Amino acid sequence: MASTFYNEILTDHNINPTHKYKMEDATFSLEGVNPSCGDDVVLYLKVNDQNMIEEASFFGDGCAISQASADMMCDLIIGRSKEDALRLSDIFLRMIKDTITPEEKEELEEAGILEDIHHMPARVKCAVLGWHTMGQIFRDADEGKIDKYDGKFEQ
Amino acid sequence: MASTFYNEILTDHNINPTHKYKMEDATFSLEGVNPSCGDDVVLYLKVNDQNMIEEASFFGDGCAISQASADMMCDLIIGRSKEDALRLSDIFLRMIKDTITPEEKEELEEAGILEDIHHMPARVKCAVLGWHTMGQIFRDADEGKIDKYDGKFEQ
Amino acid sequence: MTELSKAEREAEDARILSDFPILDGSFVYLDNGATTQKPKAVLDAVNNYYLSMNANPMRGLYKLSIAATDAYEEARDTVRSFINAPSREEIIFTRNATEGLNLIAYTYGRAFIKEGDEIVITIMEHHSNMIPWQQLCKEKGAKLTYILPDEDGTIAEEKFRSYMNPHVKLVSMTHISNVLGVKNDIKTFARIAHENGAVFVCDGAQSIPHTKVDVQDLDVDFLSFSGHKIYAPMGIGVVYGRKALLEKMPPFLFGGEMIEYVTTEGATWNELPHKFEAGTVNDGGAVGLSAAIKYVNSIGFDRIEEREYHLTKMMMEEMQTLPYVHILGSDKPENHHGIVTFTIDGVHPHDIAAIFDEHDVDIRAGHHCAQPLMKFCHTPSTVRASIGLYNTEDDVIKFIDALKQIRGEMGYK
Amino acid sequence: MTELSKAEREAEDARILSDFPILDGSFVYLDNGATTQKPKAVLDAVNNYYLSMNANPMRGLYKLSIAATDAYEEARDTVRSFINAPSREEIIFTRNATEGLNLIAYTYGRAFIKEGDEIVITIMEHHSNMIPWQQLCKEKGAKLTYILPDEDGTIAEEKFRSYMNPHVKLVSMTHISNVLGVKNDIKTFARIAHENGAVFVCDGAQSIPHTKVDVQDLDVDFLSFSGHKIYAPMGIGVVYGRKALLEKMPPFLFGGEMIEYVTTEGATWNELPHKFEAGTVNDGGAVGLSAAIKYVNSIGFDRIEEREYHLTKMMMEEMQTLPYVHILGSDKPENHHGIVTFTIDGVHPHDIAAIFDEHDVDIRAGHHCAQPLMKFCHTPSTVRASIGLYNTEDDVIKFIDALKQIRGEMGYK
Ligand SMILES: Cc1ncc(COP(=O)(O)O)c(C=O)c1O
Ligand SMILES: Cc1ncc(COP(=O)(O)O)c(C=O)c1O
Repeated sequence: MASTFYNEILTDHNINPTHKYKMEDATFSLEGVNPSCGDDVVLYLKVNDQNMIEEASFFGDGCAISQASADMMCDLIIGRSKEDALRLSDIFLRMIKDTITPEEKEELEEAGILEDIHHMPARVKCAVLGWHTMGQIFRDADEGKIDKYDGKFEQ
Repeated sequence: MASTFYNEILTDHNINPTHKYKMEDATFSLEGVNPSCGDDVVLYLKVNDQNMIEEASFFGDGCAISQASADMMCDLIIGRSKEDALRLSDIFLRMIKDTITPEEKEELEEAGILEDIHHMPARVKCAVLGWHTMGQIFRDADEGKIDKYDGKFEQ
Repeated sequence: MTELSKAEREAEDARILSDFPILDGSFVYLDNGATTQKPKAVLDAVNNYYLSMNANPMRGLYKLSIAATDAYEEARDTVRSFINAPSREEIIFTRNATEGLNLIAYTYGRAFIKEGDEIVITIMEHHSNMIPWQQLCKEKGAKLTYILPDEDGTIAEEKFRSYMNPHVKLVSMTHISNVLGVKNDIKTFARIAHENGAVFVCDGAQSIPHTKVDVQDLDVDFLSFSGHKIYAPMGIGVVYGRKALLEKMPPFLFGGEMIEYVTTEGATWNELPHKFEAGTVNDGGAVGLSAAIKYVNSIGFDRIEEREYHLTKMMMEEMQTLPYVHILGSDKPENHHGIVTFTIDGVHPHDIAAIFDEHDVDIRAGHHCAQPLMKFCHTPSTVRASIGLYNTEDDVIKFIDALKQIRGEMGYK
Repeated sequence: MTELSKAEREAEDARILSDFPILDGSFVYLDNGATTQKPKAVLDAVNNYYLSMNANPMRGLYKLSIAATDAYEEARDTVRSFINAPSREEIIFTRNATEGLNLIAYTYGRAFIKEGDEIVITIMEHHSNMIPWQQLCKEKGAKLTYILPDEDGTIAEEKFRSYMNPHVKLVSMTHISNVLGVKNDIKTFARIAHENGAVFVCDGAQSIPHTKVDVQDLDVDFLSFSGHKIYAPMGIGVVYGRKALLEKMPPFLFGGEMIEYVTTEGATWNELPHKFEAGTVNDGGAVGLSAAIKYVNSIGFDRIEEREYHLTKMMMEEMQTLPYVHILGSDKPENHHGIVTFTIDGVHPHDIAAIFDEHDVDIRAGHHCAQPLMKFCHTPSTVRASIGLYNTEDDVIKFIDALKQIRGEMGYK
């Protein structure tokens, strides 16, 4: 058997996620779904007046990749500004589609383990679900379209 | 070049047909058409009280095979009884579809040259057009369906 | 079905595997419900067609085109006798089972289903035998009813009968479910549907590769299936239709070869089966399907059914010893026809399939184009292993080996 | 177009012919308008697909299925760049040109053509680009108008413009006529149609093999063509559609792969292009089409057009010396694009084709699926010689030799 893609970091984030819970007092929440796989994740963000992400969590069903990716993302963005989170998201999405520099990968911390996902094109949508949902939250918020708890977004 | 199917007997019946004319006083006439090729031939028969074919002719457009076959058929059936003509038609159709005995082939006279048509499946309908039309005339006549000059029959 | 000795079985395995060059032992192919691998005889037949007789069939007056026509019509005869259709005019070549079912809905359906009529299907239908009827009912104002099977996936005669009423004008049902593997009693249901005055459409996509399908014995009005699931190339499929119905149906696609006369005002249609085969046909595909049928016949459904049953039983018995593995549908291998769909506690189906792939075992994950059935089974998605005539005990052993490692690899102790 | 020396031409002929194993010199194939022969590269690509990556593409989570998906989507990219479509989502794989034209009529047509609207086509359309519109107009109570070309088959800009009026909502026209060989000025006509508020459908079945087709330059809304006419296997074709239109059109066939969510109540559709590709796709066929396009590109349209023009000119000049031979359409070879349809005084077209066959020259006789055009030309049927990229001067010489003997063999002195 070849080396497994499902390494300990990934499986641990899947089985014992740190940030998987419903957040009652979130500033924003949005449901992200991936119709072809059936992944369905609500992302919750608590953002303060300085546009700082104070708390991030997710809840829902999905494969290990979507779950672990969302958990690692929450790890990464908590305590960061909106701008910084979006910059990291951009790096992550470029990593999945194409290539990034070693320095950029460093910045992604554990989420960098998903680099090899481009060998599994069917799973790309799983890996990016949480990240896309975060991007959508901030876009919708900018346009004043999002309200607590009621968004739904399909990729 | 291989030996041609278009031998002198066939081409002569096509270019100089003996029986190609409109018959004004026919007992029966019926238009036979072959949609896939565009062959379109009216067959005329003058049949007396004893069911004897006194005169036979055809008129219309079509390929050499349909024209020559109709002309050879007229040659063969003139002066024969309806029953005899239908018996010969049956032999002819069996020859085209399958095989017949040498004695049977003898009976068809010149029309026997069309035996090889089964190597050219696309032309079978041309070869049998006149013969099928004759059969249809007698069937329609038996049922009282046919009137002078107004039948049309598609195979 | 005759059981073979171990040596006999191994000899047969080797003989069959040698016919399938892609199956070189480097991976285990258990996604036969999705599509099948092709024997060399099929690839050779298609190549031979293109290397020695390729031309546009029909109407050609030269030798090559006549050879192409003969090859095409020979393929039609092969299909006719394979499904025991009364006549060759009842065999229409399509692209796949999906197109065939749409053809029936678009032509028979649009011409004969009226407002207030009812169409009965089952909850276990593949989307291809569900959405065409949903659309038709929406367009016509007709009602679509779904038969719900029992827990184990079976539909009892009495249950079927309870769905009949004078409004039911059409019943469409899969012969074998692509998820549950269960075989519906088409013969009985078609008889009851006919007594009720309804036509009966059978989706044969999953049965054709696994069991003898005789349209006269089943007495169905329509049957649709795909070549690619029975070891033929992609891009060719078949609709069988009862002649009396095909004759009164309007055509589906319009164009070359399906017409008789055309004027600027309108057109008349060619005779059967050409009326339903518009445009240049897929002669190479038909030749491939004919070769595939001959290959299947050369092994024989007796052997195919025994082989597939033997492996299904072996696979299910092993799986049933694992408490965290749950098989959908019946727990009896004879109700599975080579199709075993399952879940593993705590592991998402996509991850299961991906880990199987790391073990070089190819199975499918997802909703298997049967979302309403998934919902009925209370599971968003599942994984499916499906057996073909070339699978061996060794394949099952490798499958079970991988299966046993999955929870561990996913971090469960 | 660069003219080659005799030696250069012969070297090119030999190089090309060596790519087509079926063309072994035992016959002359001049029925390319009906279908084409396949280069070894195409057959090898298809075989390679089945021998190393065959699986049901889409959704597969194992390596084989991913390879199959990649091959399929690579083929889509090849087609996209070949016709210079703006995006890959606009490339839909079909079975053939006929299915593509029906797809457009069934979806765009049924959704957007209304009672009182007018559809404009030409009298030179192939039945596949005529009957779908006849049927649609009949269903909708719309009007179908036929543009009549000039004697030589051409349609002048002013004539086209005279058919425009505010009711015209759709124009469908062949790029190159399969009978007259004339090329319509699609770019100009599409512009005028758009100014008139109509969408423009182009039937590219006969142009795609012979000339560069650039959907952005032509600015057409839809294009349909068949693989088998451009050296690809049978059973694969393409519809290009402008994204904005494809997005608002309902789907055509319903079933697997074209859906997003399905419930017992209804379904939502997958994104483009999958929305229009129901059921298991013809991956092997798509791979074959991709290889055929690469083969055509490797020769280049510059060379293809020069070769075909050279032979058309040679053929027509010889034919024009025979007083009993009559060529349909223009007397200029540059208006024929390799297609030369003709009659011989006193000899029925079926006999002409049959005698050509006795000389081992393959040409087509009949109405060429264009009965209304035949009527317009006052001839019930004709014969057609049509040139492909592999034809040579030697083929034309054999064709002319046979042609000169026909009347004699038919008994004319
Ligand atoms: C101009 C034109 N349109 C459409 C078609 C239909 O192509 P197909 O039969 O491959 O569907 C043809 C082929 O004969 C053609 O020549
Ligand atoms: C039961 C059933 N019906 C229909 C289909 C559709 O077959 P295809 O995709 O070849 O059109 C399938 C294949 O997945 C199937 O399993």
